Amino acid sequence: MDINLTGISKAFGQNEVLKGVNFHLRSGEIHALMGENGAGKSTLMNILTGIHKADSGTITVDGKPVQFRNNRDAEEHGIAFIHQELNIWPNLSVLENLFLMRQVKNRFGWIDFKKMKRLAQEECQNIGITLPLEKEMGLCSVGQQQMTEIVRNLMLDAKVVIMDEPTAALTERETDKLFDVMHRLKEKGVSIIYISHRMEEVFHQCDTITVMRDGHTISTRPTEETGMGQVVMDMVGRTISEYYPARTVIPGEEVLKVEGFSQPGVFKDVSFTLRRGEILGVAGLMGAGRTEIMRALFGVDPHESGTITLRGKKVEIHTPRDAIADGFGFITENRKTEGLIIDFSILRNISLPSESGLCSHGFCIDSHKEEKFSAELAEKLGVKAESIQLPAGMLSGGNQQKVVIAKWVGIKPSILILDEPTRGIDVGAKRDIYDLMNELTSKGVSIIMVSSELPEVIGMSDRVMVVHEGRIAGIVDRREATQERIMTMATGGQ
Amino acid sequence: MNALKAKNIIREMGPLIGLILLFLVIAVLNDSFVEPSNLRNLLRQVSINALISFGMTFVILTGGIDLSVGSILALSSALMASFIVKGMNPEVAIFTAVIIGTFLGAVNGIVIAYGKVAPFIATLATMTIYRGLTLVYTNGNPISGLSDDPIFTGFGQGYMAGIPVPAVIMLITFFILFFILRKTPLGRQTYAVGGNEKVSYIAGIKINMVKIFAYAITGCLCAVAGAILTSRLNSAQPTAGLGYELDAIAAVVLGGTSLAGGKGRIVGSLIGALIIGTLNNGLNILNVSSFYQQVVKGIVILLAVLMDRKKS
Amino acid sequence: MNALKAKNIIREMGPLIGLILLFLVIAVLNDSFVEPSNLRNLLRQVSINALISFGMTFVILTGGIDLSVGSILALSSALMASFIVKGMNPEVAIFTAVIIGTFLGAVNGIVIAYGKVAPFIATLATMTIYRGLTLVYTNGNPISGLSDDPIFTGFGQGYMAGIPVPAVIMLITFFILFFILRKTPLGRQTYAVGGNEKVSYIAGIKINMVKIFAYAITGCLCAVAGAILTSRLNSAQPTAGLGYELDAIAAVVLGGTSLAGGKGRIVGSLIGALIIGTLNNGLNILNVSSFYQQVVKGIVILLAVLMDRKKS
Amino acid sequence: GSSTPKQAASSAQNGKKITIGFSVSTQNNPFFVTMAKSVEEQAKKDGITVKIVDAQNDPAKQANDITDLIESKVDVLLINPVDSAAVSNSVLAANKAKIPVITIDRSSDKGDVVAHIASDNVKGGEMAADFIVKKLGEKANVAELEGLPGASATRERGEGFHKIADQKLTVVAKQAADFDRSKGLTVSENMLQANPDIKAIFAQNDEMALGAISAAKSANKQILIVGFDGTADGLKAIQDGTLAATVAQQPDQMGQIAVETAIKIAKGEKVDNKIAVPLKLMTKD
Ligand SMILES: Nc1ncnc2c1ncn2[C@@H]1O[C@H](COP(=O)(O)OP(=O)(O)OP(=O)(O)O)[C@@H](O)[C@H]1O
Ligand SMILES: Nc1ncnc2c1ncn2[C@@H]1O[C@H](COP(=O)(O)OP(=O)(O)OP(=O)(O)O)[C@@H](O)[C@H]1O
Ligand SMILES: [Mg+2]
Ligand SMILES: [Mg+2]
Repeated sequence: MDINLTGISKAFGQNEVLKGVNFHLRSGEIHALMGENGAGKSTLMNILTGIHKADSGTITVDGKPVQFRNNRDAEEHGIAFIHQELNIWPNLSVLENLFLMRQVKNRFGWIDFKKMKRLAQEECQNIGITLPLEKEMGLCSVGQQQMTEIVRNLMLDAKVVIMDEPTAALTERETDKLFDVMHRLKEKGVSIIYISHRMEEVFHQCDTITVMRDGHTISTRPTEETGMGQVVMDMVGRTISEYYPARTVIPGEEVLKVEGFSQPGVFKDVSFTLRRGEILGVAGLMGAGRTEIMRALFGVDPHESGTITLRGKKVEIHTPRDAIADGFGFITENRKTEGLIIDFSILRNISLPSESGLCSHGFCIDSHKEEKFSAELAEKLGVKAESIQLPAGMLSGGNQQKVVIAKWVGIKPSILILDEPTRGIDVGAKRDIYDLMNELTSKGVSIIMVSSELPEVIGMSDRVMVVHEGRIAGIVDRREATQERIMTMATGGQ
Repeated sequence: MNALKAKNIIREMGPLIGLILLFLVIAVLNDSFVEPSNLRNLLRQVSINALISFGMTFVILTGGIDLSVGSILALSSALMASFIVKGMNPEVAIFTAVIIGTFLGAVNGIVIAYGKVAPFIATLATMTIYRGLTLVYTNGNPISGLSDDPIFTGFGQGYMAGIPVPAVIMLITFFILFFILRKTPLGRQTYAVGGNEKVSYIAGIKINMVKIFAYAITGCLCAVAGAILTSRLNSAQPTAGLGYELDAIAAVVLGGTSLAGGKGRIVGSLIGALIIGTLNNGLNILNVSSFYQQVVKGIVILLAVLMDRKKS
Repeated sequence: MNALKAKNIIREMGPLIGLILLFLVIAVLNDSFVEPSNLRNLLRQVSINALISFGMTFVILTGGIDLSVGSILALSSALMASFIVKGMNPEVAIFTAVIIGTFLGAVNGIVIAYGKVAPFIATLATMTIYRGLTLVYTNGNPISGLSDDPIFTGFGQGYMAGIPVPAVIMLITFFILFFILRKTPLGRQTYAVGGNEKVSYIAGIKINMVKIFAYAITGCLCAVAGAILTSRLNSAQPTAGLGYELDAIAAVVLGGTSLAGGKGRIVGSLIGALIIGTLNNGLNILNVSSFYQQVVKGIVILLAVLMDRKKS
Repeated sequence: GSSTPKQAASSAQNGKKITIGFSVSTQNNPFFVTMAKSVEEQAKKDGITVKIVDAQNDPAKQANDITDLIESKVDVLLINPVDSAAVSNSVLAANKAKIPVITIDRSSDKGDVVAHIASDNVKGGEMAADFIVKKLGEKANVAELEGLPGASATRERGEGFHKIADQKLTVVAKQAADFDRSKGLTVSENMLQANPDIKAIFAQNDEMALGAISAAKSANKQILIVGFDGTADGLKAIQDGTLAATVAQQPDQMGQIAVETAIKIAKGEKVDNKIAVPLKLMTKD
């Protein structure tokens, strides 16, 4: 299928997001769409699939002008869209999420759950993954939710598959599975629009790269004819010399010691230490329990046994409040449900955990102080928004993530836990976050960074802790950390 | 996975266990409670609230609420009675009333879906409007002198195979709705809309249709309940159904359905209605003073939900 | 930015415009409506519902609901009256009643926060429990023969600078609560808890405390409203406050506060209470037949929300 | 005529303690509270058991309540119907179960009722109107406070009142205050505002009348207020001179008579089919 978008413009209120974008997808190609956070990539795809209406411009499919009414309409015309912000029904099972819009019926016209389950299992086998089909979607990890979305869309037998940052929530192994599938689809003549902020992926998997900036198409080039430097230049309008900034901070004395931390069925006997100014990377496969360990450490989830020693003093953490009082900050992996209050302004989201510190005369919030506080943090993190008075829900995915980080940097933590901090963030902003991490550590903040991007873990950590099935498989020093070594440990090998 | 399933089952059994406990306690305190004739009474008494709460289950699953159920019941029952008095064949009158109830419910749904009014306030408004219309239509008087037609009187008072007709209607309705919710796309979409409206919209579910259906079916069931009531009382009361919304909502929530929408089961609502009915019947049989009855009823409801609290 | 602000202001003015329209229509139809004496009446009549809806605003902002307001009003007012009859100093009795109301509200909050019971069902249960306790305590009879103490009678019947005391209390309360919601961390946290409970919890907010506070303040205000009512009637009624929850919720929602929690303003609730009060007063003054009154009231509420529908 | 079903009689004569069931329309109104209390007290005095169930003004709940009472095999059924038409089937059911029925205050449209104990609401409304005519002369401006729209007391008292008032008085305003004192207060305030020339208010119960008194007081108006029921508070207001009159129904007498009648029936004695509890227009003198 050949899709041509020409002169697409779109404004939300007075915010002109797309200003005459052109985009051409040939059949059977994997076409990367890249751009900074807020460049308008998701919006463009939303327009293509009928979720938003363009203010002007035309869409043609195989030469014929089209206008889809909604996602389903687009699906029926062979265009599948795996959304960036997961579109799931948290209250329904994984199986139902897969089939809700295309239910298989038996000869009486009733829904045939058995058959649907069989079909789902077949599809999962094809791809080489397993999904907990009976489990309630809301109880699944983000990775599983993402995989479900992917599987659902693959089952549509679409001629065009749009993937908006599909790998953001996936680990290496699932990502590889996804790439296999992409290539199989390509061989069948399916075209794929692939949106990602991960350079290596794009350069390995895609045939063509289109870069957007500020609502314009900057360039469209075959992959062979361009390079990372060029793409970054097109994206951010400047060159970014090195991907990961050099770690110059030398970790100091031990600040945190976790011993025998356990929660039956989730993680067991987790022990590690963290030093002042250190970045401890945490790697592992999807479902290994990294998130769970961090949540328990921060008091969001319970733990059954184990001790936490902070600067030589034992502390009890049972609620996030305890953790915050002890100087912890926690950037959760799921920004939509645990990171942001979608309807609150950017300003209020950033100041949320710091409110009591923003009071003048004892108990009343000083709004000038609050505004200044939030504005400074938003600026520091490079949140791209017309105004910080806007609801956080209106921001692009990456910018939402920056707001969450700003919020936690604002409490001036001495230990900051980051769970997938750069998920969905563009190269420029990623670099900003890495710089920020370095800056924080140089001021004595210690960081625990859970990440599924191995290059990031290796590039940014002083030490890497590998989690396998709820246990610590090992902790390796930065100098000894290679992708192979970490993967072996993460998969349970020696 | 198996442990999870077992846990799920226990969780789902919560309300049933509550009902059984309640049953046992009352039976121990007074044996006339378990006599077949009383159980028949109980079923008959429960049927009206149960029918309404079946509809309410759909509404609550979509994330809505319907306060106008009692008023729909009263208005459709008044119209039905006046049709009969004016000489319409009772069965036709019942049928017409059910159509009218469905229409009144659909109006709620339309205001909520297309008018984008919060369900609570929309149905609060239609609750007073429909009640007012009932009073205007009946001039505040009950309509009596209805038919002696055996089908009509049987509708509320009769028995089928020893089971009261209202209970039979309740059970048949239950199975149909259970089936719709479990096995048809419409039913699954009811859950989907309540679980995540935005995603449902993007996915192409006709969310307005799903909502209107939920309110319409509720209106329809209110009219059926109204017909049963009219037949039982052999008259239509302008004040019929006052406060029924609270009993219906209580039944649904006792049954484990979340008021946030998207999660719940209609079996639960049946059990919830049985708990409330058993409580009313039992407290009468035990001769608890009417002032204390309210206290006891509130406490039992609270205990039942606390036992089952992990949802919501 | 400015256009956005202007749009916001217009949206926020929605309820106020509704109120003004309503006011004008009634004034045109009957001039005695705008006489100072009637405006004083209106303010006095509105104060009770307004006070309750201020509390309800907090509760709804946290994403909850409180159906027990009328019962708390009745119970605290009955206790107050009996204290006075037993010889307690009226001011002390009022104070004690307010403490009791706060406690009853806090009980709601505790059940909801720690018991994790859905607010609707928890307060539905306490609604019957508190009402039952009132009936038990008063034996179903009103308590009269209260004090002639001028402070006590003035509480409901007096004037301050020409403004009825209940209205003065309402306005003072309004400003205090407005300030709390806008300017204190507690107020902000009330919004945050309603906006996203999980996020708030992770941000270190004591969500249980915030919830308990919301219900307790509601209970407190119900008791104040109860004291006003008792003073106005010079007696406590066991049936006082029946159905007040619906009026209060309607006021809050008319004022533009979302029942989903996290969004809304207390000014809106004041305006909402004024709309409902004006409607009641106006329909009486226009001598609309009581049957049609209900129809008109429902339609006006519906129109007011439709005018303002984009939120929720 | 009179009747004494054999079953009930024999069970009583066997020396078993008599049990009567009483289905009362509501306990949210002092009038019925007094009635229920006097039933309870009289029963205690006579050494019999009484089961009281409260229909909360809902005819459907009353139907359920009565089946529950029939189920628990009471000897005599006292019914204070929420609605005369709606209670018919329950009375028929009691007839079928051979349990004698006594109705209080409101009658049943159908079925065999052994005795009906009541005072006439319509008559009471007429008495109130007559009283106002007597005090203020013809064509005086009056306002009427109605009870809960659709309730039978509202209908009957209103009907009686209008029978006279429509001819001899000028009813300038008529508004529902749902038998509630605080609503009576606000509605009266508003009516007085719109019609400053109101000379008298007829309230369909004492609770609303007491509200109207407060309203008249705060409006600084001399108004003739007439209530209905004769509750303790109402009678006290008459003593104080704030309430001009109330049509007293004597619910305590109704309760007493009902229990005494029930015992007679249970013992197989004859009783009158209609027992009128007279209405009394209570005034200060
Ligand atoms: N529904 C909406 N209402 C208002 N503004 C919106 C809406 N959706 C997107 N925007 C704005 O449009 C701009 C582009 O957003 P979009 O989601 O397309 O960016 P993106 O390129 O996908 O970024 P990211 O890489 O962060 O996902 C942002 O400034 C965002 O705030
Ligand atoms: N809210 C939850 N309730 C119940 N189980 C959960 C929940 N969140 C995650 N789990 C389960 O816990 C296990 C580990 O979760 P998760 O996948 O988040 O671990 P992880 O190592 O952080 O992986 P990743 O961050 O890559 O997704 C999985 O089996 C997952 O299904
Ligand atoms: Mg995007
Ligand atoms: Mg994780």
